[in-house]
Parts: sequence; C-alpha cells; structure tokens
Amino acid sequence: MNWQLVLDSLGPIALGAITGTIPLTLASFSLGLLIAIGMALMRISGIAWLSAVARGYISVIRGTPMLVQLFVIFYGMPQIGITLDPWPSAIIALSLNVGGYAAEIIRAAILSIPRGQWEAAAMVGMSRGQALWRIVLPQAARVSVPPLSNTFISLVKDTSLASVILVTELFRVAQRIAAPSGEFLTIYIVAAVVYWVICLVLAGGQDRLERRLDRYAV
Amino acid sequence: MNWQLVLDSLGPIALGAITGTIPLTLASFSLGLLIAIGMALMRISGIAWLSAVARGYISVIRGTPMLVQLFVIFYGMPQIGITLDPWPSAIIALSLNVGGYAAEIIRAAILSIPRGQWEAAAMVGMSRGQALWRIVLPQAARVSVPPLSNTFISLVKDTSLASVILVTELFRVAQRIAAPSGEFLTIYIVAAVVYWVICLVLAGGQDRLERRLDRYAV
Amino acid sequence: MPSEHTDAAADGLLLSARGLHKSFGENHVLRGVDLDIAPGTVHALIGPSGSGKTTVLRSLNGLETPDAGSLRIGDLAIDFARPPGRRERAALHRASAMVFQQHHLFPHLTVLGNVTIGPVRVQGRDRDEATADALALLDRVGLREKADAYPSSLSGGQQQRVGIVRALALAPSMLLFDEPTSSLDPELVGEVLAVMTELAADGWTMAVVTHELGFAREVADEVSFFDEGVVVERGAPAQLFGDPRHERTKRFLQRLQGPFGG
Amino acid sequence: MPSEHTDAAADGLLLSARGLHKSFGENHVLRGVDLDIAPGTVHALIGPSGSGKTTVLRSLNGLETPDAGSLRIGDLAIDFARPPGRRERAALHRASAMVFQQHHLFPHLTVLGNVTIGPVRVQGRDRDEATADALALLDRVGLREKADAYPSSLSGGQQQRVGIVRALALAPSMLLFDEPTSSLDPELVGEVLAVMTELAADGWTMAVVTHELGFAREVADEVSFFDEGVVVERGAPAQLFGDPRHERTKRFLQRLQGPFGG
Amino acid sequence: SSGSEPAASGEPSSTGLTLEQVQEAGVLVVGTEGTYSPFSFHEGGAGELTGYDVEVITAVAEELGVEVEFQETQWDAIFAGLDSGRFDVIANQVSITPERLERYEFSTPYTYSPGVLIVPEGSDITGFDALEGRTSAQSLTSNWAEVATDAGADVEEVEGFAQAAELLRQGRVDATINDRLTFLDYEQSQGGETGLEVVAETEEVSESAVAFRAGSESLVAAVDEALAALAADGTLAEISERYFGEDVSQP
Ligand SMILES: Nc1ncnc2c1ncn2[C@@H]1O[C@H](COP(=O)(O)OP(=O)(O)OP(=O)(O)O)[C@@H](O)[C@H]1O
Ligand SMILES: Nc1ncnc2c1ncn2[C@@H]1O[C@H](COP(=O)(O)OP(=O)(O)OP(=O)(O)O)[C@@H](O)[C@H]1O
Ligand SMILES: [Mg+2]
Ligand SMILES: [Mg+2]
Repeated sequence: MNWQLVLDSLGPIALGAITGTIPLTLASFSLGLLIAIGMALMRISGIAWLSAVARGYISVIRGTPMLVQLFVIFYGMPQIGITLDPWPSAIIALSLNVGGYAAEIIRAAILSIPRGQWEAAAMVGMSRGQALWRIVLPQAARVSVPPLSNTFISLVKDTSLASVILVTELFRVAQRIAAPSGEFLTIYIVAAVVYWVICLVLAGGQDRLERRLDRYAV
Repeated sequence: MNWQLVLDSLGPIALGAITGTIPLTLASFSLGLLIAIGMALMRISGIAWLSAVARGYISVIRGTPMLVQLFVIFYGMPQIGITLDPWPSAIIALSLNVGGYAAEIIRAAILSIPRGQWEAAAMVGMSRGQALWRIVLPQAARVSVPPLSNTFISLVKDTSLASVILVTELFRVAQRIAAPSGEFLTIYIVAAVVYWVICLVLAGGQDRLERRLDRYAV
Repeated sequence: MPSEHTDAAADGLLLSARGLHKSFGENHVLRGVDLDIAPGTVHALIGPSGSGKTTVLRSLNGLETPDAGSLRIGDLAIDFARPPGRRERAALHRASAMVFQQHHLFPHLTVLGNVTIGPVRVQGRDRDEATADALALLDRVGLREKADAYPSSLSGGQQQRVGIVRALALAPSMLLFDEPTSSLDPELVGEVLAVMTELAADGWTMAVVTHELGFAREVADEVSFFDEGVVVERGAPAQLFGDPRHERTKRFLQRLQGPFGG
Repeated sequence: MPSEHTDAAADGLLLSARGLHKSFGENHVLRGVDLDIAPGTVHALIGPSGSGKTTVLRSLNGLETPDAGSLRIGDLAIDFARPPGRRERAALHRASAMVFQQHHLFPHLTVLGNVTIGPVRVQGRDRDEATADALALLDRVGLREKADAYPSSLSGGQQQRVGIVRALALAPSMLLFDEPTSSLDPELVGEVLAVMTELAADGWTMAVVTHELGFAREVADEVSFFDEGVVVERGAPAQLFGDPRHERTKRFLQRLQGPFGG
Repeated sequence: SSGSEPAASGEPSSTGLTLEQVQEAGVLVVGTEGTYSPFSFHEGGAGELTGYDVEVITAVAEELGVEVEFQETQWDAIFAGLDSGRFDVIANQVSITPERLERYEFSTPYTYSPGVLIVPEGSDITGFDALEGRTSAQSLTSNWAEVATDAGADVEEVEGFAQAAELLRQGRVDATINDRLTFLDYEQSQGGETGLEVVAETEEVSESAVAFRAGSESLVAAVDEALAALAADGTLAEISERYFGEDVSQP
C-alpha cells in the first residue's frame, strides 16, 4: 500500500463527496420519492390508463441500466433538440431511477395499511387526498423505511455513474488521482472507505428514524 | 438510428446475455439468498458477537461500491496469495452483495411473522430450526418477494460490473461492438432493450410467485 | 350533549331509510331495508352474522353505497337511484359519526390528535377551542390523562372509548355504533356500555348494532331484527325480546343465549 | 380418545405444580401458584385480566419458564430452581398440547397440513396413517370436507376447531385451552364449547382458561380462581360459583356478570 | 541473467516476471481493453480481437517463441491486473509517464504520435493558445489532459473519444486533444464526415510501449530485442501502414 498516496488522495476524494456525491444523492432522493409516491398512487388508482402508465414507467426504469438512461438523457436528447447540463441530467436520471424502485416499495406499504384507516378518515370527513397525506402515508412510512434505505444507500454509490456525463463526484476524483500512476486499486479502496462513512451516517439516520416511527407501533 | 447496426448487434448482445449475464445472475442470486438468510438469522440471534458480525458484514457490503469489492477480490487477493478465476470471483462478489442487501429484507420479513407462529410450532414439538424452515420462512417469503425482486432486478444490471474482472457479459459485448464505430448511444439502447426483456421475464415471475403465495394470504 | 342542528322533519323522524338494496357481486346482501329513527332515541340493530347489519350502518354513514332505495337524515335527502356524488357522500359522512368495532383509531396520532383532527383539519375549527372541547369530552369518559398517549398503549376498552369521543367531537346529528364491544375482553365491555348508556340518557340519537342483548333491552327505545337482508321484525325491546312474533326471531334469540346460558 | 400413556402418579394426579413464580422484569406475575389436576378431569382457570392465568398455562406447556417452583406431568418432573434445558422444554411441549386464543394456525398449510405436520415431521409417524387419523378427527368436529382448505378461508369457529384437532393429533397426555372462545363471534362460541364438552365426556384431561362461566359451571370438575398471581380459591364449580368464600372471588363474579346481566 | 527471481512459473505474483518463466509457461498473457479502436478492438465489433497493439504484441510473442493469450478488461482495472499477476504485460497504448516509470518497466516504444487539437468545423479556435478559458473534453486514459490544462482550458473528463466527438458536435465542449492516430481512425470509421477538424498539432509526442511489472528486466530485454527485430524486418511498419497509412512505430 502506498500510504503517501492514500493520505494525499483522501482530501480531494472527500471533497468530491461533499461537492458531488452528497448533493447529488440528496437532490435525487427527495425528487425520486415524490415521483415514487405519484407512481405508486397511479398504480393503485384503479384507473386503467393511469395504472398502465405507471406500470410501464416502473418496468422501463427498473429494467434498463441507469448508465444507458444517463446516456440517453445526456447524449440522446440533444438529437431531438433538448440539451441539458450535466447536473440537471444527472438529477433527472437518478431521481427517475429512485422513482421506479421506490414506487414499488411505497405501493406495497400503502396497500399494507388496513382499509379501516381510510374509512375512519372518511368518517371523520376527510377527502381521499387528506386521508392519504394525514393518515395513510405517515403510517406507510414506518413499513417502508428499511427497504427505502436500501434504495438510498444504493443511490449513494450509483451517483458515481453520473461521472460518465461529466459530473465530478467522489469516484471521478478517485479515477483522476489514480490515472497518472495507475494505482487504481489503492485509490478505489480509499474511495470505498469514504462511501462507507457516508453510508454509516445514513444507516444511523435510518436507525433513529425507525425508532421514532416505532413510537406508535401497533 | 443505424438500423443495420442495431440488427447486427442484437445477436451477439443476446448471446452475451445468455452466456454471461443470466447464469451470473442466477448463480449469484441463489447463493446470495442463502448468505442473506444466514446473516438475517445471525442478526436476530440475540447472541451479541454473531449479531455484531452480521451487522458489520451488512454495513461494509452495502456501504462500499461493488466495483471496489470486485477489484479487491480479483486484483487484491492475489497479493495475499489467493488467486481465483474471473467467474468464481464474480459470483463471490455478487452473491456477497446480494447477501448484504437481502439480509435486511429477510430480517424484516422474519420479524414480521407473529410470535404466535413460533410458539405454535414449539407446541407442536418442532425445534427452532424446524420452526424456521417449515413455518416462519415460508410465510416470510410472502412479505419479502416484492423487495427481493428489486434486489434481483438490480443484480441483473449489476452483473455488467463483472466485465472489469474479465467476465464477458451482455454489456461488455455491447461496448466491444460500439468501439470501432463509435455509435455507443445506439448500441447501448440495444443493450438496454435486452436487459429490459430479461427484467420483464423476471417481473412476470414475481407476479406469478406473489399470486401463488397470496393463496394463503391472511 | 347532542349538537344543536338535530333537525326532525315533518314526520318527526331524524332518520328515515326506505327500500335499501345492495349487492356485492352475486351476493344480494340488502333486500329492501326500511329504518326509522326518531330524534333522541336509541335504535338497536340485532340479527345473525351476515344478515346485513354492518352494511346498513355503513350505508347510513356513506361508507357503502346502496344500489337502490332512499335515505333522509335531518335535511339531507339522497335517492340511490343514481349513485351519489362525492359531495353527497361527504354530506353523509358529516351527518352521522361512526364508532367502529375495531375502533380504527389513527395509530400515529395521540389520543388528542385522534379526537381533534376532524374538527381542526376538516371542519376548520380553531385549534385551541377544539382542544378544550376534546379534553372536556375525554374527561367525561375518564381518559383526560391519556390525552398525550398513543392508542397502542391503551387497553381495548380505553381505545373504544377514545373512538366514541372521536365521533362525539365531530358534533354529528347522530351516532352509529357497530358492535362496539364485541372485540373487547368480557371485563372491559362494561366500561364502554356505561359510556353509551350515559350518552343515550343525554339525548343523543344512536343506531347501535349489538350482540349485547342486555344493553339492547335496557337502553334501546326500539329494536330491529335483521335476517337475510331485511328487517324481519321491529318493536320495543320488551315486546321483541319478551314476545317475538316471528319464528326466525325466536330461533335467533335462543341461539344467542348459547348452550351454557348467559 | 385420550392417549394411552396418561399416567397417574402415586398421588393419583396427572399434573401437579408447586410454588410457581415468574417475573417479567419488575413485574412479579406469578407469586407461588399451586395446581393439581387428576387424570380424566377438567380444570377451569378463571380470574381477572392480568392475574397470570395465561402465564401458568404457557408454563405447563414449556412456552414460558418459571423462575422457581416445580412441575410434574405424568412421569416428567421438572424443578425450575435451575432453568430447564432444551430437552426438558421439548419434553414439556410433548406432554401437553395447547389450543391458543388466537388459534395460531399455520396460514401457509392446509387444514390437513396443520394437523399432520406435528405427527409426521416431529413425531416421525407414517404419513398415510397420520393422515387417516387426522381425517377421522376432523370428521368428528365436522370439518372433514375442509381438509384441503387454507385456514384463512375458514370462519373463526372453524379455525378454532382445527386448532383443537391439531392439539388432539399430537396425542398428548393433556389438553390446555387458553380462552378458546374469547375471540369468536357470540354465535360461533357454541360450536367450539360443544366440541370441548364432548372431549371432556371422552375422558380427556383438560386445563381451560375461560371467561365462559356457563361452561365452567357445567363441564369443569374443579375451578381455580386466580388473582394477582396466586390461586385465591379452588373448589368444585357449584361451591365456587354458588358460595364463593373470598371477597375477591365474589367481586370478580359480580363484575363479570356486567351491568346488563348475562 | 535471472535465477534470482523467486516466483515460480505460472504462479501469479506481484513481483517481476522473467523471460525464463514466460518461456517455461509457453504463453505470454497480455492485458488489453478490447474496446479501443484501432489499437485493441473486435473485428466489426463482434469478431476476433485485433488492432494495432494486438498485432504488434502477437508478433513479439512469435519472436519470443511463445503463444499469446489476451485478457480483456476496463482501463481502470488494467494496472491492477498487471500488479496482481492476472497478466504478464499490457499492450494498450500505455504512454510512458514519469509516475508510471516509478512503478513499472517499459519496452522501447512502438507508437509515436503527436497530439492533435480537434474542434468543430468553423470553430474560432485555431491553435493551443486559443484554448484559454474554453472547455476541452479529455479521456482519462490519455495524458493529453495535461496539455489542455497547461493551455488554460477547463477539462471535462469523458470515457473515450467517441463521447468527446459527440460533445463537440453537439457544441457542449469547444475542443478535444487526442492522439492523431485516434482521430484518423475515427474519421475513417465515420466515412470522413465527422464535422470536426484538426487545427493544431502538439510539439510533444506521446510514446506508447509495452508495460511490465517492476523486476521484469530479462523479459523487457527480450521484448526490446523482438521489437528491434520486427522493426528491422519491416513487420512493424507493415502493421502500422495497414492501420494508419503511415509508419507510426518510429519517431
Ligand atoms: N365489501 C364487501 N365485499 C363483499 N361482500 C361483502 C362486503 N361487505 C359485506 N359483505 C357480505 O355481505 C353480507 C352481509 O355482511 P354484513 O357485514 O353487513 O353482515 P352483519 O349482519 O354485519 O354480520 P356480522 O354480525 O357478522 O357482522 C355478508 O355475506 C358479507 O360476506
Ligand atoms: N412476555 C411478557 N412480557 C412482559 N410481561 C408479560 C408477558 N406476558 C405477560 N406479561 C404480563 O404478565 C401479567 C399476567 O399476564 P397473563 O397473560 O398471564 O394474564 P391473564 O390472567 O392471562 O390475563 P387475561 O385474562 O387478560 O388474558 C400481565 O401484567 C402481563 O402484562
Ligand atoms: Mg357486522
Ligand atoms: Mg390470558
């Protein structure tokens, strides 16, 4: 192990995490969750065409590699006249991706809430929208935290794919440092450690959130 | 779109799927599930050190990029005298990965089975092992199919990372085809379609499995 | 106390349902149900499992939509000849308030949150005012000190009492109870029935599906016996329990007493 | 029929428990419980919620481990002075069979699968033989035609009867029932109590936690009244219900009759 | 010449490899990308592995009297593969740099190529001094990024020349610097219609060579000898002419 190189690379890689990986993850996950809620609702709406659209979306997003999705958005869309910068492209591709995976999780969670909760909400006078936001989704959150954290943690590492469309993040920085000397293995291990630290923080957050939501465990 | 190129590439890419992507996925997922069950049981064993080992494993596997795990197994381990061929290395790395993600899913599913089921099994005279295999896991399967299928479908596409350790699969074939002509966008879209077909088949299997397990829905 | 807008119509009834029909697929569950409830009275609905009692009660609250028939509660009149719109269903939700068998409290809200969410979020009442009213109601059922607890930490009887307060807080013109004690431990049944008896004494109009014949006998003003989707017999409890006219009613009452008496 | 190996010891008892103690954390739930059950008799356990009835029953089956005391069932004797090992707990599971309040049937197995999994997978009996026996038992409780159904498609009363057959099929030396009817609709209670009455008549040794005082009065040979972790009073049902000696027993019996009688 | 090398033949190790060991194994294992046209790629995309580097190293192996076996991997794994003994040498246009010389040994170069500055047709950039403040797309695999940075350009890193060309055509970057050879090949594959043009050439010439683990002196010497022989008998020139229409194997 070339310890000098390890030390020298740590700073730039951590900086790449702070300026690239972390903001990209946070932006894409928040947007992706909104998309996922929308898609989950469309799938269970009972309205055939809405449900079909959501099914198609989820199928394509989950079924094709994110790398290709990034390429199509960044290199393909200019051919039909839409040219986006790297960051918007990356956020769009990543959040569409989160949307596809999380939609299934959220759909399952919503369906796991007993019908009685919807009915009690209606009895109290709530519209379906109010029932969803105030009664059903808060309870669905509890069930979906562990699988959503799988998605979140995957996303942290998937952001590295954004480097193919010119976004500079943790992994790209690592590649840049390794390229002149060829010490990819060493530098990649350093990068892995930085990813790990990020994921430890997230997993800690997950634990805390789970405990908080367990307050009202049935 | 260069349709001739699309047509010419379809065969080799599909062949790459059949000889690389699909067997790699199936082998890694089966092994990974076994690892996941073991890790999930360790985590809920109540034995402090077993539980800590499982926690550590899950944390490291989920927290670090699979690319780096592949690097370490294939290029790092020979430096300590362990040299594995590409396929064994890929299967190890991928199944360790599945093991990490699926462990959390299976743990949550096992915990969702009411304690009464364990007790009824004990009353009937079963050992804890029998209760696990005959009573609890079959029921946990029902809850965990949708999130596990997320993991499965991700795995299909993650196998493409194995190309860095000399495994030839779908995506590597696509890169080769794209290289001389430079038409990477077109070729990658063809690859995406082939991935999509594989995932459609899997999603169909998921639906059928869910319906079958729903037979005895409570 | 019952809300002020308890309006009796010309016929002197608060609620009047005529010819309610409802099918679930092939299953013709309600086959022409009539129901009349005068303001300030307690109406008990009894009958065997599957006879349609719950379906009727849910129809009154707008949770189920009959296929035919008509319904009037206060000054709200609905003809089910054509399916009611969202507005009409919302008006039905408002007209009465339901206490569910399984209570269906909102587990992520405290007791106080459960009681005030309707008044504050739906009816748009002032939060402080609604909270004060809710605490007063909780006090009445002996649960004021549980205001900040989550439902999961309450006993079944306490949960059911919170369900009743949640319904009261909506200030409906009538209360609907669907077997409010049948999921409770025998020892907890008493506390819930006691609260209901008080409400009846206060003059609330109530429709109660129940297996507690004792309660029906003592507290109800009128009893309807359901079987196979119709009201077979109705009358004052003394008459219906003491001297049932129909064979089916007799058989049901015997069966419910069970092999080892009550 | 009860299994042959029902062995009475020198004292003529099938089961004898002495000084059972159990704490959950701070909560001292059993405070020295004694229990004697003669072979072929029905012993009813009654008492208020939280008095420890379920905990005693679970201790008899090895699902709970008392902190102190001793227990003898047939020729199996266990002293809880030191925690019983896996073997001893397995022997306890074998000695008696339990019918749970919430039945706890295995939802992924058919009715027949639920009944035969113990005999075939645990006791290693021949599958065809065990199946024939299971079908005969199911026939007795009127559920032969449901053999291939899944539990979720059965009514509560049917599920509870399957739970009883699952216990019988294990050929235990005694049967334990934990409020087997308290989660059932009032109309379904009768069918389960009827089966239990028949079993008692057949000479099975049974310990029954129940709130059904009618059943205890008619069927039990002896009744123990629990309160706060001890047996306050025991006796024949006629004596205990007709002329309770302790104040606590009297109060409990009154409370259970409830405000509106039984 | 050897004898001091501890590693037994065939057993991968992170120490150097001797000629003896290679001869004993009878095979030279070569790491290459397989997706780097025209140096290392598959015929028509799905055919046999071929390319300038592939043919050169094949000819070298023939001179050494051993078989050649290729292992294809991604660029970022190629040095790790050499380090871990997954292959004996790399033949993939590895340019000689000071950093790499610290860790690896190199044969005499077999490719000499100047860098060219490529811009969209009609661009206002006409030379390196016009790069100041503009954006240049650069592959991580090459060393031309440094030239671009030195000229004051902002560098965007891309995966390969095809992406750089796409970005240039879409007007999302202003220029790219790459091997002249790479551009020539690209032009050929596009039938000449690239919409791009070369406006300047670097002083500096990149030298690519076969890369070895440190401690492989005897093998390096043998490969150098083979390259010299292939140069002398015109083989290298012939291969080069076929790919580039000129001899790039000599400075
Ligand atoms: N949502 C539904 N879908 C299909 N069938 C239904 C639905 N709700 C009720 N039913 C059926 O309608 C019939 C009447 O049910 P209902 O719940 O009104 O009876 P009930 O008199 O309340 O019986 P119980 O005393 O068991 O509560 C039953 O056969 C029931 O299976
Ligand atoms: N696993 C447990 N952990 C902690 N406390 C427990 C546990 N099981 C029972 N208890 C407590 O032990 C006490 C006695 O419980 P038990 O279930 O034996 O009473 P019971 O007489 O069966 O009451 P009920 O009639 O309500 O079923 C209660 O206070 C209960 O909360
Ligand atoms: Mg009902
Ligand atoms: Mg109990």
